[in-house]
Amino acid sequence: MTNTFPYLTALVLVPAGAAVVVAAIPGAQRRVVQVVGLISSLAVLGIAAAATVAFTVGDGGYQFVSVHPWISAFGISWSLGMDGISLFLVLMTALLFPIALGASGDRAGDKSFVAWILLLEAGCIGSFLALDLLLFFIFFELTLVPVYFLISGWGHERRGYAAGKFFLYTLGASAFLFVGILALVSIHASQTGVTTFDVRALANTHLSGTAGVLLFLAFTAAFAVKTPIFPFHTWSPDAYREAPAAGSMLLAGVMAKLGTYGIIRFDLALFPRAVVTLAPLLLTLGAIGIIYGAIVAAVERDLKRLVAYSSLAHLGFIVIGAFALTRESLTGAVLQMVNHGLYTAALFILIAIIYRRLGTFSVREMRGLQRRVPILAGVFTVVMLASIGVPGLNGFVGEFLILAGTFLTHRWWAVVATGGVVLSAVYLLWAYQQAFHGKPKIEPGAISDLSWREGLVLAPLVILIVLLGIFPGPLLDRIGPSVSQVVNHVELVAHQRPPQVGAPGVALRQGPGAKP
Amino acid sequence: MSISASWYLTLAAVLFTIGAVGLLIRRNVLVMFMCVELMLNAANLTFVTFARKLNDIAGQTAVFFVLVVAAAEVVVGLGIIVSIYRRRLGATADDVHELKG
Amino acid sequence: MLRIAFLVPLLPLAGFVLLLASGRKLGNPLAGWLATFMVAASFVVTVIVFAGLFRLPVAGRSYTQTWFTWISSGHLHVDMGLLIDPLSMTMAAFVTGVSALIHLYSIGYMEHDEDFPKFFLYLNLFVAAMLILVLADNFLLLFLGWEGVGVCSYFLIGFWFERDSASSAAKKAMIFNRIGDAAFLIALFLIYERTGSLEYRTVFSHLSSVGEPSLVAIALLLFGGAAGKSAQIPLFPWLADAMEGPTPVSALIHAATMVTAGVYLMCRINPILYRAPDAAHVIAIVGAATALLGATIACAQNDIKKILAYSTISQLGYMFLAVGIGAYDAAIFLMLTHAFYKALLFLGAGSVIHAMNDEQDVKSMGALARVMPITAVTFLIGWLSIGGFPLLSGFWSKGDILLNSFAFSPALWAVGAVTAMLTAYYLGRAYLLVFRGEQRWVEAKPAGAKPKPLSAKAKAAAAKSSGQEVVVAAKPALHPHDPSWVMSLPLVVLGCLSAVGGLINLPIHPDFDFLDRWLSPVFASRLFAHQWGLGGVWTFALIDAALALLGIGLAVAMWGRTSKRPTLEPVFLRRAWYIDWAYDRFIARSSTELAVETSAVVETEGIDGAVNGFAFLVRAGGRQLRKVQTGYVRNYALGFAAGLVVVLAYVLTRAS
Amino acid sequence: MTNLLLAATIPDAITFVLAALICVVGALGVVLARNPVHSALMLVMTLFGVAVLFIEENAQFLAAVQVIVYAGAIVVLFLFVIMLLGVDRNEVIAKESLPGQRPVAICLGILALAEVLLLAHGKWSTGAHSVSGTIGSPASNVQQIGKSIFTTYLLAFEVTSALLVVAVVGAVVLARRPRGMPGPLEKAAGADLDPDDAVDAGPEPGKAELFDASLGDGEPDGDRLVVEPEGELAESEVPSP
Repeated sequence: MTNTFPYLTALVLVPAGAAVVVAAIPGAQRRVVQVVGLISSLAVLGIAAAATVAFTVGDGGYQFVSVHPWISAFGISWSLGMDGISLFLVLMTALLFPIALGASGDRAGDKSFVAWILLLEAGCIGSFLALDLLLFFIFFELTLVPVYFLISGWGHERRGYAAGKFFLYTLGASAFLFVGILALVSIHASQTGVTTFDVRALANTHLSGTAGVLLFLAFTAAFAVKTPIFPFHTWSPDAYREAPAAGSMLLAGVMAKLGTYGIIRFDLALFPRAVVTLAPLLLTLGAIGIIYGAIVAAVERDLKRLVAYSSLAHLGFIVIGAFALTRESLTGAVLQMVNHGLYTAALFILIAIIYRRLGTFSVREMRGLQRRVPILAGVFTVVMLASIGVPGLNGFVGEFLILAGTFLTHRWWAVVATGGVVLSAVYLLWAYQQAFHGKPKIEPGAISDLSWREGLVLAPLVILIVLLGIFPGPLLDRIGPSVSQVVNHVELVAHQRPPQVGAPGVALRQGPGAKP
Repeated sequence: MSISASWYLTLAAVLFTIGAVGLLIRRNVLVMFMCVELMLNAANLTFVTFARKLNDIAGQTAVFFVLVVAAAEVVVGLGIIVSIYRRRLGATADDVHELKG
Repeated sequence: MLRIAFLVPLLPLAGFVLLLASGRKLGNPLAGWLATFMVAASFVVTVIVFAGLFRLPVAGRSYTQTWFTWISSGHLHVDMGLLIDPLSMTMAAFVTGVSALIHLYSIGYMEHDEDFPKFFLYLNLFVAAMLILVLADNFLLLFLGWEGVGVCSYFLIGFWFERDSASSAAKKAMIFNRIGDAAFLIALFLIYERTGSLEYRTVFSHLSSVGEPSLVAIALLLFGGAAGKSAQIPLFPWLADAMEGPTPVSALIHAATMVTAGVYLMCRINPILYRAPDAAHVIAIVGAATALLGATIACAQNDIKKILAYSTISQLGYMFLAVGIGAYDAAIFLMLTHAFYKALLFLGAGSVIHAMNDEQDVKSMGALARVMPITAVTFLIGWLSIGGFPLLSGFWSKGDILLNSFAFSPALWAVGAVTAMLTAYYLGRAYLLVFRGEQRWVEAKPAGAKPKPLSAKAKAAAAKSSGQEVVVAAKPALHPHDPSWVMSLPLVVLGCLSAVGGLINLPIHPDFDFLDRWLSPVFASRLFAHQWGLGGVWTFALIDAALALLGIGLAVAMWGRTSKRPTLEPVFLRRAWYIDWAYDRFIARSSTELAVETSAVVETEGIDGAVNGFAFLVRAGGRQLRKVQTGYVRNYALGFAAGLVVVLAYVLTRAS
Repeated sequence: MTNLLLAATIPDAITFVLAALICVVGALGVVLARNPVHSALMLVMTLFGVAVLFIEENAQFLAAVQVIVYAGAIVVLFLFVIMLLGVDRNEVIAKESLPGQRPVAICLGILALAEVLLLAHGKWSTGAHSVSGTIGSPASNVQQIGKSIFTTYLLAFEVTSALLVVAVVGAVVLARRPRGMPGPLEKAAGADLDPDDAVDAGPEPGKAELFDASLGDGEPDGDRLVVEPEGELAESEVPSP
């Protein structure tokens, strides 16, 4: 734990600083903007990779913790920490941002575009790392602004509507989170006399049943909209559809994980009893989301909206995994967050590549693409199969762990969710057939296959999709201990009553690597 | 023995009300301004009365400041009126409603 | 020697990777030879491992090779590892063997296809997945292979993706398989919940602590998965459509190997079936029903590949019947022989289709034996073998099943017997229509030679239908001939195997039933094997032979000379009992309508409508509130005054 | 209450009653006079009444200031503006353009007055004594106020001076006519330029047009009122609907 290099602070500040630098470059220097943006995002990836290497396997607690007092009067601090749950989310985020810049083509020379992207990266990484609730909230909200401008500035036809809907919907839901945070802190302060926003301390707050449930609902409202969980999802098809390629892949790949991450990090840690009480509700919503998203996706003609609805279904799996409260399901949920980020990002990039060639997202206007762009079709197939959950590719491992774990505690939900496995094949195969099979509409030579640059952007994703499907061990080894701590904490608090008030660090300090 | 404070305050209340009603029912901007002056005077009277009643010179000091502010207000207000009139001949308060929602 | 077992699935996988990297550069036919070589090498390795296993003492014939940990979380621990035991090696041997032959055949069959390298890419991947399926040492890895072959099947059925029918058939196959897979997955969850593991050995050793209802559920759910993969009732319709794929694919995937994976799975879980007899009975009944259903439909089909497809469904039903009654080794025996003769029949059909320029309608063929002798002879062997002609392989394998099913339940035997007779009949019909009878196609003139005229009957028929003189040019002229050696060689080899394949398990003497003894460590005492006396065996052999001859005779009597007997091809059979139609009408179409409605009503009007409705309310409220902003300063002042009155009233209430 | 009034000395009571009458009559006059000039004169009357009351309450300095500043300066300013703009015409008081404005206003006024008087019945004078100096001290009223202003309220006093400066500058800026812009009387006389038309003739109807009131170096474009905006102290004009 005695690291000299402040990995986490650097992870947040480097992209934020780079955003400022990019904003200061004269707009005409497109090449410079492009290079600075790409290099700084790659630097973040490097730092994240270094942190992953330095990460101690087997320790489920927070590592590289960095705490600096900020507003000490209210116990607010710049408090960052990384554990097995956030580690790979950060790594995935750091990977997807340079890819997003690489997939944006000429836009990567637009200085405001690049600056917003980098600011978004800072916000996302900060959200994954923050241990201070207020700091988390700030980062959580900070992500909205860049996305709003990315959609409204570089989006497609109905960008204004989509951007506004996205912003207002998520911002409105976040209000509940803010109130919840303040209420929780004040309850904690009235019990201990200490005003703090530190999630580790707040986890020991004793909440009455009603208060716990209300706070849980307040927190979950924000996370449910952000994720999105059925029925709070309708901003997402519009936002995903209208956002530029980088925006869509970051929205679905990274930002959706802010919601599910919030559920795992904060809901489970802060309100274990409410979680146990309300788990059936959230499990039901997750299961409905799986089936419902698949059904709606099955009739969607627009590829981007289709992926949006399929995301709804896949995120439903993650929600189920989180609330089933078993080690397997929770590990699967965390893993699936990473997996979903990878293959959804790849899907959006592929759709953008098709759009660049055909100028449409509608599968009706594509036909027989496999004949004209075989390599693109092959990559699309692999990514699609990962999304369907074919074993050997990454989507399966997470899905299987989630379902197997959920089956242990909530059998029928798992059975219903398994039905989603069938449905996901239906809509994706249907879309693939419409777009890639049949007699080609386009003349030979009218469109080109993947360029080397597009291939370079897609390669890391495809490689990871295959690799993580066969060899997910390194991830599971690091996620496992942290997940065990969360599950232990929930079990400990939820099943003891009356709970011991003020026992410092009871739950979060337990686990394989903890001191006695 | 002088008149009890209640009388002064009652008078101030009456003056204030007259000023307020005048402000509400007159359309001429200048007259509305005068009504504001009436209300300010009512307030001043109250200040002075309480200064006497509570035996505290601060009430009178406050009146001094009110006078200054009133003077400044009249100056700016009349400036605005002049520039409105320059554009709209014979404008009343009802003619200026550009901020209609 | 067992250590090299990892090469068995790895060689085809390496072939896949090589072709992926450089398939286009290798081109036609080098890519095909590379793929064939890899599978053949895998076959050689399999034989070596097989021999190594054979040299071990009977009780010790099981060897686990663990590669690395695949998934480990909570109590769940799944390895990537192989289980080498008699059952898996039997499967691996015939999978690699038949695959190698079909790869070889494909080099000839696909020679004109522009996606030649891609075909072999998929084929190699398929073989690798199939080998992982049979060699896996745990359920999850088996599932990986299971899905892998499903995906390859999807690719290969849709290989000619520019045809809409092929593309739809591929999708249909995948979706039907996914339905079965969902059941499979739930079975895996249940196994994990009850036993805490997914590894065969651990699971089977914990079975005594699992209640019978759970075991029945597990067995039936796994059978659900098997029914999807092996095209059993109710998930069979996809297999007939799957014939849209190239014929070698039909031979390899949809006849010999992949579709038998379900049977393999059922044999693999024999300890579970043994403890869940109710589930086993269900499997037996479904198997028998499918066998009969497939056979009846096959009687009325005109597409040569569809005949074979329904025949496959029927034969698979037979295997499940055997599994259900506990005669696992009989099931495996039939699986092996079926792989030989059905692959043979498909490849023969492929040769015919190839020769006839992609014509698949048997009614447009006829009298091909004259120009395609090798194909005709091998096809004949296949027919007689599957029909149960005495001493050919099908006679022994089918006889084994019928023997045991009679001891188990005479009703099941009766269904099986009728099916056996029908099998001999419908393939006879196919053989006769294709290779015998009158010629219903136009032969191209060999250079300088006179065109061979149509036979008189066909001429008359054609004249009757068109009402004028025969229009020779109406059908493209053909020049059918036996294929090149790469295609003929597999036919001959498979023909020989079909003829003598029964030798591996002759019931006439305990020394000859090699397969039974070889598989005995896997099934042990759980096997259902009624010990008939020698007299019983002979009686059944005679009955079987009689049934086969009856079917053959019927076929010859009915179809020997004519191709038109509408009464024998009722519409409901030609349309497969309307089951496909019912699926389409009542499930596919109504669920599509449901989805459209959901999207339009629930999503757009309901959920999104609520969101937009809320936004509309806010906007409408704002529009109303706007009116408060009159712009009249005196109105605002009135508001002040009202506020003053209210505040004073409040102070008043507080003061008094 | 009557006895309280009577309890005072007779001259005090007479002074108060007279001054109060003057105030109220003046106030009513301000509100009810149709001519703004009359209103202004009535305002002077009220201010005098209030000044008398100030003297009565020992606020001699304020009384003097009241007369000098209010009556002498502010009201004169009013009159000056009235005369300058030529709006000394009678206003039609009988007609009220805003529906309901008048009755509601009167009702609210009566209500507010009643409430204040009701409150008066309770506790008029609450509050604590401050330490800023007592009225009863031997020093004169002017001395007391001066001491208070220049010690306790020094900061407020200084800020007030800044306020006055700003007000003066503001008034100058606001009232100054941009170069080339006709005064209201000229416009009325010329009648060739209706203000609304002028606005409609602007480059983009509906968009706010800006005057440069301070420099006005934008070239007047014919009769158009539009001047290039300089972004300084500017006033927007929006066409009235």
